[in-house]
Amino acid sequence: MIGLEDYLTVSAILFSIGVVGVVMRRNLFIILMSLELILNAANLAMVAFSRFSNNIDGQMMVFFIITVAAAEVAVGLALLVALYRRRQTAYTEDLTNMKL
Amino acid sequence: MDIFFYLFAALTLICGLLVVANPFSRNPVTSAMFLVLTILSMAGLFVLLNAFFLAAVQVIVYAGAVIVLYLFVIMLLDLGADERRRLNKAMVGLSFLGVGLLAFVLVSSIGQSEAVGALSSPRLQGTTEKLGKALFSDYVLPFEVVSVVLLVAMVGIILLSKRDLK
Amino acid sequence: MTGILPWVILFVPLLAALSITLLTLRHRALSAGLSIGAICVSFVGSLLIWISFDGGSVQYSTPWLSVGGLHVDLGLLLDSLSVTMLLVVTGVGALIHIYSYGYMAEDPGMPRYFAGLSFFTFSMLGVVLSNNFVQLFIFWELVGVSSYLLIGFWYDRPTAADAGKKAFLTNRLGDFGFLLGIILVWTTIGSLNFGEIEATMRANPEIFGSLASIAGLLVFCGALGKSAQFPLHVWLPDAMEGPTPVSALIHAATMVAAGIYMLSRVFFLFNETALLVIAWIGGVTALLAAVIAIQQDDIKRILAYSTLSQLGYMVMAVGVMDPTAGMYHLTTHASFKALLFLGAGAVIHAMHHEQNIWKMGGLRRAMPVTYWMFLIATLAICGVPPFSGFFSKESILAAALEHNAILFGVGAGVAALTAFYMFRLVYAVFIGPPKSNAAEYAHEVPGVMKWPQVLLGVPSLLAGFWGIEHFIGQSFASASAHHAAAWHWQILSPFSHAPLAAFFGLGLIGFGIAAAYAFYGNAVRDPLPDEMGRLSTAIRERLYLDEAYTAMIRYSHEVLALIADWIDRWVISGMLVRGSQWGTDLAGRLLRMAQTGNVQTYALFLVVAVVVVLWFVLKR
Amino acid sequence: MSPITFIILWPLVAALLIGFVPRENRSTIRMIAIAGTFFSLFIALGLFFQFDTGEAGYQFVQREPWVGALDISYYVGVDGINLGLIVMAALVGFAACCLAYDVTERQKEYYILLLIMIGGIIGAFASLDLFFFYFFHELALVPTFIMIGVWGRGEKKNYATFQITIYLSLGALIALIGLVALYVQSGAETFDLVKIIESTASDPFSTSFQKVVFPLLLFGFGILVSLWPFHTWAPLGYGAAPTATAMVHAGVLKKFGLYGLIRIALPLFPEGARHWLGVIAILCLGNILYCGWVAMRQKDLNLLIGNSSVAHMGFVFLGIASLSLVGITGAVFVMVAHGLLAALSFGLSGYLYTQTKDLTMTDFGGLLRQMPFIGTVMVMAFLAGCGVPGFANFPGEIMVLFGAWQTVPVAVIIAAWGALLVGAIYMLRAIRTMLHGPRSEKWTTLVDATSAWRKLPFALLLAGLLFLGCYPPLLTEKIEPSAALVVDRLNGDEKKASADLKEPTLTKDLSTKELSSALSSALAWQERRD
Repeated sequence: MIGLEDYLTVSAILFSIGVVGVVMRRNLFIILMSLELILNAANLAMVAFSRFSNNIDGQMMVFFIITVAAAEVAVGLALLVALYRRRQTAYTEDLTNMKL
Repeated sequence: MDIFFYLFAALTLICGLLVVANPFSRNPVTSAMFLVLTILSMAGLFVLLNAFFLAAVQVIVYAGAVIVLYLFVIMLLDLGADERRRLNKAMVGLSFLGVGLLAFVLVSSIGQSEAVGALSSPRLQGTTEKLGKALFSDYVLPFEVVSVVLLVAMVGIILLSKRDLK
Repeated sequence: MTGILPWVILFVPLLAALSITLLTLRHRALSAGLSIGAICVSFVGSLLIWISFDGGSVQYSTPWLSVGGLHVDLGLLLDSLSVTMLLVVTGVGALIHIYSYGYMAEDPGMPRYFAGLSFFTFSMLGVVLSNNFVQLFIFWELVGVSSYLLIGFWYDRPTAADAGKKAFLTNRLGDFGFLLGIILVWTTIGSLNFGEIEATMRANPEIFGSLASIAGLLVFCGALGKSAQFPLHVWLPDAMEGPTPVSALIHAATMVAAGIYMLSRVFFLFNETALLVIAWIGGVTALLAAVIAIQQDDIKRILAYSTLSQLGYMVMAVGVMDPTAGMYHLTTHASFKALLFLGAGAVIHAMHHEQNIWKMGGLRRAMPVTYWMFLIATLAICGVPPFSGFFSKESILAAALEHNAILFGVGAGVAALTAFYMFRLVYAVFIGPPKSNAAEYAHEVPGVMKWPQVLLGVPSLLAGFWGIEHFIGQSFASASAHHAAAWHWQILSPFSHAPLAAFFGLGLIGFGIAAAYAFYGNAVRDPLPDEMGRLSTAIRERLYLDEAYTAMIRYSHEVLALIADWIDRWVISGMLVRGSQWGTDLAGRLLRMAQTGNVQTYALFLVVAVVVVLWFVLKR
Repeated sequence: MSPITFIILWPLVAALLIGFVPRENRSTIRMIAIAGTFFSLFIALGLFFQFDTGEAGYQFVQREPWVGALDISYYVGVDGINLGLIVMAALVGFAACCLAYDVTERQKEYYILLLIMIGGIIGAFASLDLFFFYFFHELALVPTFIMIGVWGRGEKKNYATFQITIYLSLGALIALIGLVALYVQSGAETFDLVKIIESTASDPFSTSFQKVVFPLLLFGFGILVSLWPFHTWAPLGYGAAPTATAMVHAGVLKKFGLYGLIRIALPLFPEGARHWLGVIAILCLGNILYCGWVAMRQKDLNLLIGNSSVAHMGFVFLGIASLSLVGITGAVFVMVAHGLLAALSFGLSGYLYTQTKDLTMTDFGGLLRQMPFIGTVMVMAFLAGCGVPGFANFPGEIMVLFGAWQTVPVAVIIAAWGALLVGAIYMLRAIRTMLHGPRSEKWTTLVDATSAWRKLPFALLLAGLLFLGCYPPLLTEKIEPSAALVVDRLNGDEKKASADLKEPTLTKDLSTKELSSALSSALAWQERRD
């Protein structure tokens, strides 16, 4: 029987994979995709909790997260496009102007 | 049924890993394609959790809209394969250490939690009807707010995309 | 009427000073008139008080400052001592005011001058009339301030400005001790009023315990500064940079006398030890100043040193337990020394501000009135009978002889020196041959400067017969043994009272005059430097005391200031403040290393922070 | 409404009004500032003369609860200790606004900040609630930093701003720690200072607590007053500050620390005060003597005045260290006197600076001839600075020296040396170099203050100094009963302390009559203005 902890474990591992992507990859597009992974990991945990605690709120939350994630991706990509136009690069190492 | 869980879970994790680190291709397009696979297998997991509506949304919004957006942008900018750059070893080490710790904390706490054991019998059905009712009664205000968020995002994107930004 | 009169005497000069400063600074004659009028009112008031004075002591007071146990009154004390001083200050002062109108006629700052003069008169009257220590100290300080303003009247001249500063600072040095003495008296006795302190001391002579001498000597410090006693005498000769009438008023007749007056006023405070010290300081000052005076060339400086020397006499008189004699000499000295200064002022005026006596000469014919008046004053200061100085000086010598033979010797020697240098001055300026063109064409001064001299000549000549010492003596129980006598007995009384002192003194004076005649009777230049050699140079350089002081007092503070400034600049401001600044800065620089500007570094920090938070939330 | 509220409010209202005036209308801005402070001064003078002399308790109190749960309330009132300070602050504020014309850029902001500073400091002196006491002080303190930083002068401007900000914030924070500690430890659960003092009277802090917290207040407040060796910010900061800022800060704001010591630290921590007595006495000598020596070396007029001002603070500390009635009355008196003197001195130096942009003393000479009015006032200010009788500093210093003799005689001897001699040396030297002597060759075109408007602020401050100097009971009679209360608490003489308060004047009905009369007069003024 697959229990809550199995789903949570999958969610945790997926989360960690996403974090690895954010921390290690230099390409901003990949980083953005890794963020999606992290969000999806959270979604999975939420749905699982919702199912096992017999409460619809978790699924509602996921619904909103998906909506906001869509907005986030749109804005993030728009930013990336603007950035790429200006700097001709999508690598984090080349974008350290905020340094003091 | 268990077999489906293992199948989808494995698919999710493997494809997720391939999004982040693909030994064969460093092209962002490949990563995006594996992201689609990840999301689809996630949708499978959702179905297993009886969250049918969300599974559908996952497929439509993520696999449909979001990933298309990614591909669109990547192709628009005509990004080639990732250059191989020298890794900052200290950084890599620190990153692995940090993420490892994170995973350890998360996974180990899952096993220890007493609440997890108490909630082991699944009952909830995430049907469209149920979600729709909740959405338009209890959650109507957040629903409207989210629509504003989307509007704001839209305005922002238009503003950002204008060439001569003043 | 009598109740209000002392207040009028005190405050009318202040009123004049204020109205001149605030209203009439542009009107010369009006300002002078206000000032002169004010002091004349005070003089008349003093005369009225003297006439109705019955020998007792009266106080009028109103509370000024009263906090906790500290009660300071604004009080007026009228007894024979203060009435005498009132007459001296207002009388001599009035004449000098009038004289000033002539002397300062051409100075553009005349209104300011008269305002200062009136303010000084006010302060001096305040000192004279005070009935308690703090009030005395307040006016004491005000006297210092007003003398500072008057000495530095011609403040454009660096020397005058420096002299004013020096006078004020030296006085402050004395006041430092004075203030501590006052605080000591207040904490021990709990009162500031002279009468109450005296009563307490009489009831319990041992109240100060082991501090008795110290208390007395601390209070004496005030007199040390104001009366320019050794070692704080250095300011007085320099103070001659002020206008000559100011020198006459402040540095001859009144301000410097304040110290003697104060000593007499608080005579009850001194015990044997303190008195001995006081007497010796007086003696040393008298001798030192007289020695220096014989080799000075500036007419005003000679007079300044002679003032010092006479003040030494007076202090010595207090020290040998005869304040009456001291006050007596103060009174006579006020008139003849003021006269000497006015004469010197007239000479300087006639010589177009030349002050070197070796450029004068033969002025006897050109300025007969001035000459005769100057001669009277000179004879008086030398102590030749029957001039006033004779009586007062003899009474001091007599008192010294009673107490201490060595001090008597010093006093007598100083008398001889006095006669010597004063006649040196007279010969060089008035009698000897003219030594410059200006001296040949000098003219007598106008009446407004002449008549005050004549008026001052009267007391210089006759004050010995007025029984001043008996009047003053009413304040001191010890001196009440004297009895008034007819005037011809008066002249003989010193001989009968203390024959040794009188004859010895007279002989030495005669010797001094003779020596002066021998050296300077016809001299065109000073013969002494050739004969004395280096000693003369040393004396001319005032025995190098000023230099010693500059080195000792000023440089000690200068060095301390240097050190303090250095510490401030480098240790506190530099090391501590800048150090903490650098420390903060360094920490900032170190922390800045983490700010790579790379998003991923920040993401890593985020992850680490999340781990830590999760650890706390989930694992504990 | 208590008239005190109006004294505090007028400058703040004026600041608000200025906010609505366009920045081009410079004269309107100036007029509003001057008018606001003038009303404030006017009411303050009225308050001074309506004050019931001889009464020890608080008068003209007003209390408006604000945060009930924490018992914070807007609570103002005057007794002898802060009355003089408030009037002095109003006077200095008015003079400072009159002399603020040296600022030519961004005047609007400058006047707003200056007015906030003035209103804040008066509020701090008047507050009887710990919260507002601290709040008003910060309200006044923060504009200081901005004003020095933006409108300051000289090369060292930034360093000065930096130093003054660090020092004063640090001091205020240390004092805050002390205040928090006393709030927590008192257990009275109130910010009401009067209540705290009452509750500790019956149940005093433990001796060990007092010994620990008193130094927090001593050094925290001490840093605000430039207690040696935390004094280096003062000369530097004043040297760099624009005229009006230096006047208000040196004259008024600096006294806040001393006021805090007398108002809070002494009555609440008598044991602590006695324990730390020796330290205060030694540090105050650092102020008097050491800073006097430092002042002797200064070549810049502002640095000289700044250092001498630090030196004068030593007398207040000595007065506090005396723990005696005479000494503490003297200390309060010196605070008021020095406020007027410091404002006057900095006003004068600012007047010179606007014309020369350089205050090196040796460059000046014969100023008395060049500018008779300013020169004369300057001579008087310098003489007042070396403690000449007739000026307000003298009675204050005398009281301090007399009062401290019993407690710390050695300190008195050294302090007298510093007061009479060292002070005189540098002051007279300044007169000698700047005002006396031949005319300077460098500054030949200096202009004297001729119009009555330009003379007014100087004349007012000087008049204040002379009035208090010639007739000190005007203030001492008012200070003494309140100071007696503090001293009685210090000596643990509670019965006497409560006997000094003839009635429980701390409650509302203390002086209904005076209150109503003050109120009606205040209202009458209001009406006349409207």
